[in-house]
Amino acid sequence: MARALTSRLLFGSLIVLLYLFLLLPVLGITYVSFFNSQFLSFPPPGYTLRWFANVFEQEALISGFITSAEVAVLASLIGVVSGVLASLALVHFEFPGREAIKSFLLAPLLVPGIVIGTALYVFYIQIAQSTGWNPTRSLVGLVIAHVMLTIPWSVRLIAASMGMLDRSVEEAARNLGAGALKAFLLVTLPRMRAGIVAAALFSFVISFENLEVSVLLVQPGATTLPIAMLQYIEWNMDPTLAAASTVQILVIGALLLISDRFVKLSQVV
Amino acid sequence: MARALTSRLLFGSLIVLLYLFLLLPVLGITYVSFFNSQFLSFPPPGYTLRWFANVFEQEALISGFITSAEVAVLASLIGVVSGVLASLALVHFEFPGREAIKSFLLAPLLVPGIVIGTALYVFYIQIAQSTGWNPTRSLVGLVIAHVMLTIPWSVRLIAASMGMLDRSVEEAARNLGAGALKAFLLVTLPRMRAGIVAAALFSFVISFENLEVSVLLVQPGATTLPIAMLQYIEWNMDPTLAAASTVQILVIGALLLISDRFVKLSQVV
Amino acid sequence: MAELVIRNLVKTYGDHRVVDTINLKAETAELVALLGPSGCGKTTLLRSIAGFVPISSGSIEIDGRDVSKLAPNKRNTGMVFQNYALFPHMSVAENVAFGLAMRKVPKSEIEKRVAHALDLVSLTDYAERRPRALSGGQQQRVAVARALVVNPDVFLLDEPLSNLDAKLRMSVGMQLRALQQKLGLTTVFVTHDQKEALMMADRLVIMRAGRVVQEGTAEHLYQEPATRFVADFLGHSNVLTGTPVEGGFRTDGGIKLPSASTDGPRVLAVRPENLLLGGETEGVETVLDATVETVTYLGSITEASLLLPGGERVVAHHQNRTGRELHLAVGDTIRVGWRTNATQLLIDDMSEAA
Amino acid sequence: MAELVIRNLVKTYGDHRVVDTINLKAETAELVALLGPSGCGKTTLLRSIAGFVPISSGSIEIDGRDVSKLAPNKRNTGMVFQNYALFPHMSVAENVAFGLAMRKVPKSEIEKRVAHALDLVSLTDYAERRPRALSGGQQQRVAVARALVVNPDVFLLDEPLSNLDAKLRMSVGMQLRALQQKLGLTTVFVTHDQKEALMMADRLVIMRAGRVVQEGTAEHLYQEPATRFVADFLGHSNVLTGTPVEGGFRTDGGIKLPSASTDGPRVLAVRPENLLLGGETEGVETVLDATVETVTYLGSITEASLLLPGGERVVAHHQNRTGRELHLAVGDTIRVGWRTNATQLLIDDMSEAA
Repeated sequence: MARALTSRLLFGSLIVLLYLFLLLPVLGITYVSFFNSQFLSFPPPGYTLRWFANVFEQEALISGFITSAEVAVLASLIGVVSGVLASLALVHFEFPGREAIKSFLLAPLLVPGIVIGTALYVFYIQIAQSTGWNPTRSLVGLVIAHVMLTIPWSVRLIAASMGMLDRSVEEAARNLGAGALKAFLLVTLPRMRAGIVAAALFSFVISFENLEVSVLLVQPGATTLPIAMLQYIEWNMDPTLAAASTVQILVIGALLLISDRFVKLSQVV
Repeated sequence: MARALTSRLLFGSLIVLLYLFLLLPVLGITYVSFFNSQFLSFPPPGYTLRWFANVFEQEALISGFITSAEVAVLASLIGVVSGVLASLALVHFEFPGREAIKSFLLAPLLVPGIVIGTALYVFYIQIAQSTGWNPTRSLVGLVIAHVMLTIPWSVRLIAASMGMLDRSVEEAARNLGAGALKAFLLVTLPRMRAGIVAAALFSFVISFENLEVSVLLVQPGATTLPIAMLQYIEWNMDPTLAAASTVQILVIGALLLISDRFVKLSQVV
Repeated sequence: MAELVIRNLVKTYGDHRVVDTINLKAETAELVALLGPSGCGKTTLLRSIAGFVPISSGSIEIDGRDVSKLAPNKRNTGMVFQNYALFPHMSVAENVAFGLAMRKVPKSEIEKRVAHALDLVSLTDYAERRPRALSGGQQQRVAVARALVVNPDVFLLDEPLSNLDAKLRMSVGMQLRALQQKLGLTTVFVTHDQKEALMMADRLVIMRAGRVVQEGTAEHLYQEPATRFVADFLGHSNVLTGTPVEGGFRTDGGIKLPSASTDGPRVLAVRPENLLLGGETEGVETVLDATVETVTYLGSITEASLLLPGGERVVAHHQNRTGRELHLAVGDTIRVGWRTNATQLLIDDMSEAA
Repeated sequence: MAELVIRNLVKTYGDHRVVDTINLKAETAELVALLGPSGCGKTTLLRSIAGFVPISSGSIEIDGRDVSKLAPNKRNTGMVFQNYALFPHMSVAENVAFGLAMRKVPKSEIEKRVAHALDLVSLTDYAERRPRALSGGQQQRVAVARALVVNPDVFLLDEPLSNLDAKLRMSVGMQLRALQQKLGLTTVFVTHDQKEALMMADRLVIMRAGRVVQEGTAEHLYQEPATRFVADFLGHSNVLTGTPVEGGFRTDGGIKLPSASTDGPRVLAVRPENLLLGGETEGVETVLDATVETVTYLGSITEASLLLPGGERVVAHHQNRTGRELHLAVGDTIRVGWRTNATQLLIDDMSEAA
C-alpha cells in the first residue's frame, strides 16, 4: 500500500515537472511581456501593458500576422479537402499496397522543411526566369509550399478518424435507398467531423508557425509573422516580441479550446 | 460495375497526383543536384557529381551537420526516456484528470517554435548577464531547447503505444513471481518497442530539421545544418545545397526504412 | 412482399469460390435461415442479395425481377446488421425516417409511418434519444424498425441476435419471429447459432465451404441429417465408424449392431438423448454393457460418457426429472441401448475434408 | 497445495461495496466456482486473491498464512487470465519458464519442468513457437501450463473458457477439470456461464451485488435453490406468484396448487423439464388443462409455452426421443401437471431489486 502511494507520488511529480518544463517558455515569455523596461533585465523596474499596444503599432508584425493567417487558412482549406478525398480513396477501396501507401504518407512528414523551401525557391526562380511571373510575388507560391506541409497531416488525421468508422453504417444508408453520394454526405461525412476539425486545426497551426519553408520564399514587405518576428528581434531587444508571442499563444490556445468543444482532440490526434 | 471501376480509377489517380505533388520538391532537388552549371538554369548544360564532392568541402555545412546530429541524438535520447517515464505515469496510475492531461499534451505541440526560441533567447541572455555563463556557448542551451520539441512527441507516441498494451500481460508476470521492476523490464518494456522506436525516430528528425527554435540560439561558427544551409544560399546559387539536401533526405529515408523493419510505423504514428 | 429466387450464384475472390453455385428460394412470408460455420459463405451470400458484394455469375430475382446488377439502393431490401449500424448522429426517429426520406415520402406520412414502426417495436418513448443512449436490445429494435418501415420486398438479417446476451437472445428472437410472421415478411436470416436457426426459421439451409449441404425444416434436418457434418452441426451426435454388413452394421471395434441396410461406406449415428440407460433399455433392439467414464451434472440433464465393449465412446443425455433422477458413478457398468429407428447411417463427409 | 480461506472480505470503490463481506473457503484440491452475472464482484474477488486489487478490509489466508498485504509476486498463486495474457515476445517454452526463472530455479531443472508441463497440456511440439502462431485453444493450454509449472498454492481461473468457441469449450473445460483433479489443485474459477460452472466445479458459489446468495454442489443448487434469483440464474424456472395457503399455494390467477407448506411470502417455482404433458400426468398431484401458445422445436428438446387456466404462462421442455415425439399444435388444449416434490417455494429476491 505504502509503496504504491510513494510511486504514485513520484510519478505524479514527474508529470508535473515535465509540464512545468514544457510550459516554461510560455510562462516566461508571458511574464516578460509585462516588463516595463526598454531592455531586458531582471528583476524588471515595473510592469506595463504598453508593449501589447506597441505590437499593434509595428506594421511589419501586423502585416506578417495577416499574411500568415491568409496563407494558413488557404493551406489548411486545401489540405482538408485533399485529406477528405484521399482518405476516401484510401479507406474505401481495398487496392493492393494500401498499407504501403499509408506508410508512405509518413515520408513527407520527414522531408526537412528547409529542403522543401530550397527546392521551391529554385523552382520558382526557374519559373520567374522563363515566364516572367514570379510565384513569390503573390501568395500563391507560399500557399503551394504550405499545402505541402498540411496535406500529409490532413490525410493522416482524417484517414485515421475514418479508419475507425464502421463501414456497415454507410452500407445501412445504401440499403435504405441512399445513393453513393447521399450516403456519403448524410452519413459518412458527419461522422468524420472529429478528424476534419483536428486536421483543420493542426494544419492551420503548422502553417501559421512555419519558418523553414517560408524563409526563402517571401518578398521583402510581404513576410509571414515568424519571419517578421525574427527580423524584429535582430534590431530590438524590448519586450514587444514577448507581447506578440503572448498574443499568438492566446489565439492558438483559443482555437484549441474551441475545437476541443466539438471533438475530443486527444482521441484523434 | 462500370461506375465502380470509374470511381476507383478516379480515386486512384487522385492518390497518385497527391503523391507526385508531395514528392515534387524531393524529386526536383535531387535532379538539380546533378546539374553541371554554376548558376541554376534549365535545361542544364550537362550533369555532374561534383556538387556532392563540394558539400564535403564546405566546412560550415559539415560542422552544421555534426552539430545538428549531436543535438538531435541528445534531445531524442532525453525525450524518449522522459516519454517512457511519463507514459508509465499516465497509463499506470488511474488518477483523476488523466484524460485532461492527455489533452494538455497537445498544447506544447501547438506552441510556435519561434516563441520557444524567443523565450529561451531572452532567458539565456538573463543567465549570461547574471552568471557570466552563456548556455548558447556549449550545446546545452540548444539541447534544452530541442528537448522541448521532442518531449511532447515522445510522450504522445509512447503513451499511445502503451495504451494499446493489455495490462493483464504485466499482471501475469507479477503473478508468476516478478517484482514490479522486473515485470516492467522483462515484459512491458519489450512490448513498448514499437512506440519507442517511432518516438526516437520522430524526435531525431524533428530536432534535426528544426530551424525556428535554433535560429536565435546558435553562435556564429557553431550553427546547425538548417541554419548553415540558409546562410549558404544567401551567398551562393550553385547546386551544392541541392546536393546537401539530397544527402539529408537519403539519411532520413534510410533511418525510416531501418526502423520500419523493426516496427510498422504506420500502426503507431 | 415478394418471392426471392437465387439461381446458380457464384462469388469468387481470386481462385477461391466463396459462394459456389447456390440455388435458393424464399417464398413470400417465409423465413429461411442460412446456417453454417464461419467462412462457409453465408454472410457473403446475404451481402450479395443486399447488393454489397458484386456477384461473379448467376442471378438474384426478387418477385421475378433480376436485381443482381442493381445498386444496393435500388433493390428495396431491408437489412438488419450484426452491429445494428445505426446512424450515431441521428435520433432514433431520424434513423427510422431515413429510408422514407430517401424515397421522398411526404413529411406528414413519414411521421405517421415512423410512429407506427416505433410502436411495433415498443420504442415510442425513445424516439428522441440517440442510439448511444439505448441498451443493446433497444438498439436492435431500432435497427429492425428502420429496416421494416420502408416495406422492403425482402428482409435480411445478419446475425441480428449475436450481440445480445444469452438470456435476452431467446426472447428477442421470438419477438422478431412474431413480427416477421405478423407482417408476412420474406426473410433471409444468417446465423452460426443452431439454436437461433431452429427456433426462428421455417426452413434451414445448411452451408459448408460455399455450398448447400442440406435444406429442410428443423425436424427434418435434425431427425434425418443427410451427412455426418449436418448431424454434428445441428446438435450433438454419437458417431460410430464401421462397415454396413448383412442385416446391420459392424463397428470398427467389432460389435455388430442392428440397423437399416445400405450400400457404400457409412457411419452409424445416434443422438445422445436416444441412448437409453438401465431399465429404459427394456425391449429395444440394441442393448450393450458399457462402463461409465464420466458423469457431468448439467442441471436439466446429466451427461454420461460411456465406454462400449468395442472400445468406442458414446455420450448419453439423461433428462433430470424429479423422481426420475439418474444415479451413476464413474466405473459402474450399465446397460445402454437404443432403438434401431433412432439410428441413422450417414455419409462421412467429416474425415475427408479439413 | 493448500487451503484458501477468505474472511469478511470487503472491497469498496468510493461508496460502492463491490465485494461485500465475503466468507469463502476452498479446501485442498477443491474446485470452487464463483458464478454470477456481470458486475456481481466475482472478478474483483478473484483479483483480490491474486493481489491485483488491494482489499478494504478482511483477510485472505493461504494455508493459514495471511497474504492479504503481500504483493502479487509474493503470493504463489497461479492465474489463468481470460485473454490468456501470454508474453507475445517470448516463445511458448520461454512463457512457461518465466515463473521458474523468477524463482531462480537452476537452468537444468527449468528445462525439465517446462518439458513436463508442456507434456501435460500436449504442447511439446509447439515449444519454440510464438503465442501468436497458436490457435485459441492452444494459447489457453500455454496459459494453463505457465500457471501450473510453478506449483502454485492456489490456482485461479478467470473465465478461462470464454474466448473459445462453443464446440471447443466443453472439451477444453473437461480437460482442465481432469488436470486439476489429477494434480490436486486448490482452485477458484470465475465464470458467468452456468454450464461451465456446473460441469467443472466441486462447489458453486452464486454471487450477486457483491454478496454470496447461496453455495453448494451443482445438484444442491439446481434442485434446492434458496431464492428465485438462484432458480432463474441456474437453468430456467417457471415462477408462479401467489400466496401460500393452508395445505398449498394459491396463484395470483386464483388456482390452488398442492405444495409444501411455508410461512411468509413465497413464489412457487417448477423447472420446465418437470412439467409433464398429456399422458405423462397420470398419477401426479397437480394436473391442469392448458392452452398451447407456442411450440419451438430445438432438436433434442421441444419447448412449449402454455397458458394456465389462471392466466399464467409456463414453459415445458419435452425431450425428443425417437418413438416418444411430442405432437402439439398452437391452440391445442393439453393436460399439464407436475409432482409436488418437483416444486419449490422460494423467497422472491427478484421483484424488489433492480
